[in-house]
Amino acid sequence: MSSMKSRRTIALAVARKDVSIELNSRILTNQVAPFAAIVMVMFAFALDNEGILQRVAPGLMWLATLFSMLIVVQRSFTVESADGALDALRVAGVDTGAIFVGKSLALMVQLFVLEILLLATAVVLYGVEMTAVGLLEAFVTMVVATAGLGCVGTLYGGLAAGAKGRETLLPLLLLPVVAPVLIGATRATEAAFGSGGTAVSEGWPWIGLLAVFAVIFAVAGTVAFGPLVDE
Amino acid sequence: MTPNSGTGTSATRRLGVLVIVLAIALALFGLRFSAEDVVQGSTVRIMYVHVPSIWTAYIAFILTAICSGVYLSRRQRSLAWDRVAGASAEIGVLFVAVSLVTGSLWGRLTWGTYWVWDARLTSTAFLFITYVGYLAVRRLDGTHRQRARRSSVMALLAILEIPLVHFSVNLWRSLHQDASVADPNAKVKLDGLMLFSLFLGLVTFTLLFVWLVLHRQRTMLLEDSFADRGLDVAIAERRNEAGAQ
Amino acid sequence: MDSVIELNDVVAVLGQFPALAGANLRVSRGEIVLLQGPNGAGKTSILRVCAGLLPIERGSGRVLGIDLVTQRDEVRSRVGLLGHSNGLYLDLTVEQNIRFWASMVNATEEEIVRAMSLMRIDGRLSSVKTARLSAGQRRRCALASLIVRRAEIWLLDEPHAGLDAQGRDELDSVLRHAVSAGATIVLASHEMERASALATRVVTVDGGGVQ
Amino acid sequence: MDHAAFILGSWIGTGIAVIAYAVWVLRRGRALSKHASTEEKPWT
Repeated sequence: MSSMKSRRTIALAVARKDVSIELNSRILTNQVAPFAAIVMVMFAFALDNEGILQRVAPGLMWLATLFSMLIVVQRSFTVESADGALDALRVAGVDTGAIFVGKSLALMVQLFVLEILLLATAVVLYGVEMTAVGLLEAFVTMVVATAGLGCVGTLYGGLAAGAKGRETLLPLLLLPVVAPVLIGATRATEAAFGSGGTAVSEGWPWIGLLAVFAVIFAVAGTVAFGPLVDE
Repeated sequence: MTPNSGTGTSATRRLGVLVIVLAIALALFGLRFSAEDVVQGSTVRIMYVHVPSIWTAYIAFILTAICSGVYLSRRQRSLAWDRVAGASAEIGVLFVAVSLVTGSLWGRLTWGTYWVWDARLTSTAFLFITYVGYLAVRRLDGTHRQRARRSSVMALLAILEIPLVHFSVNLWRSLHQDASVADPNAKVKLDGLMLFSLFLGLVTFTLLFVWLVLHRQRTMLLEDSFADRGLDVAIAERRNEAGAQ
Repeated sequence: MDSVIELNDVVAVLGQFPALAGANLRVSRGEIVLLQGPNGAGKTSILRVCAGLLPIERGSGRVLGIDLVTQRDEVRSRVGLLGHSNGLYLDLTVEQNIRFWASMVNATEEEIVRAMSLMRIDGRLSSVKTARLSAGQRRRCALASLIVRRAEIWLLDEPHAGLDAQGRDELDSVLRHAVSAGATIVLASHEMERASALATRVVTVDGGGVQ
Repeated sequence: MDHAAFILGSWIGTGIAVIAYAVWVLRRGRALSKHASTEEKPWT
């Protein structure tokens, strides 16, 4: 009988596997990141005003993150279903909660890289200026928001993976759920950027909201992921 | 109506007649007998359909969550719970849509605009989209049990998600009190007859909801058992394949 | 009789199609059972039901004494299924794939090395992405990951497909070795000659049932 | 009056939506139960 390792070991192995896949295939750096960057440029075309761009930079940055996230989540489950690997994991009786945690961690790492890039783009293209405390706050916001996004993305991505007609379902299910993250992360980043004269200190309560979101969906995902991906 | 036709029984027929009578009474009280509001004037008459429809939607989604929870928690999982959950959610979506439309008509009269980024409106819109998503999940292909398990989990996730969205939208709006439009939450002062009309509306819509759920849930049972019956035929055909070779 | 697999009148559905329309099967410990029959007869579905992957719609079944209807999850960790797809991550190298599967169970370094050399995917092949492998090489890779997982029951769907003559011989000796070590094997194959030489019993599947 | 149009519009709109849905459910139930046996209709 094949004895299963602890949840933690399995989750870390799954996360390491997903990161290795990204390192081998470079989809994030070669396709998703350029997409996110071009979205930021397109926003500049659409708004066509440097003052406004500076003011709304945080919102645009997080919108670009959410759109890119849809692609990354789908990619994360395409690699599972391409050769029946998720099926194989389930047949092997691997704990679905551990798979959820592992895939969420890997998704968080990828999203975080993407957000660093988007933050840099905002600074360069939109002329955002930050204090040292603001930079720290932006960093904390990204960490906490990414934790929530990674969990929700994996949870709903698992449901939307596989059978036909499900890919188009992902945005419909995912975007309403991440509304609190968009609101919270945008406000916190506004405080960090000082957009519209907001003080840095105004951002911390929003980070609290993001933390609550992350915790709720981390717990819910660990429980609900199994029944959702199971056939 | 001939007996035993369709999804009706004598009980639902009596309930249906009651709902029709109540609806007529509601129209009379709401549109004719009740007075106009001091502040809002005649526009308050929209309230008698608007408030009961959002009320019904909340009841519907609560029922969906309860039935989904019961479905998942029972050892012997009965699809009947899942069908009631699905019927209830479908009707809930209908009533949220109704309340969004009547609400924006009301808003056009009182605030001069169809939509304001008020916390209640915004989170109601999210409620609507969330349950449209739930219904889409119900339509994914698979067996009845797969559908039931997936959609029950989705319904419980929605229960987690909705307060969170509501809370964050509230927080978002509390920082942006816009003085340019009238306060969307301005209290309507209700006199006795207006209160009665509103109460009548709530009762009528709730009974209407019960009637709709009963019928819809039975149609779903028929849909399910027809799919199963198709399976019996298919099984017989499948067995014959062996002899034909 | 020590039955490790027991299917009673099992109906299993793919969408609305009854892939199994009342299948009965009994397999004892240590057997190598060959399922044979035309394409679309239900061989794959029988294997997937036994693996706990395809739910039983009607009827009942037990694997290793565990109920397939109520305790599907517990069945899963004790069987190994090699389906039409290999369950590999195409963007990972051969060695990364095997090591990933090894990390799912307590496989030792020695077991990993042995499984890879047994399936001849060590050496130069080990650092190639599985997306670039031939069908036969991928098959060997999937079998190696199955060996690493140490399943009690091996469910193999067309295991010989895509393998060259040498690969087939090696596969047969791997299977015999697994059985002598206590495993039970059910395989579906078109390679009648080879497979029936290997099998201890041949079962004909047709029309979603066992004839 | 403008107000009357909005008020009646919301009442009639609500009525049409609910009635259309109810009719759809009833007709579908009627059509399906025509071919259903009594065992398939536990409420009868």
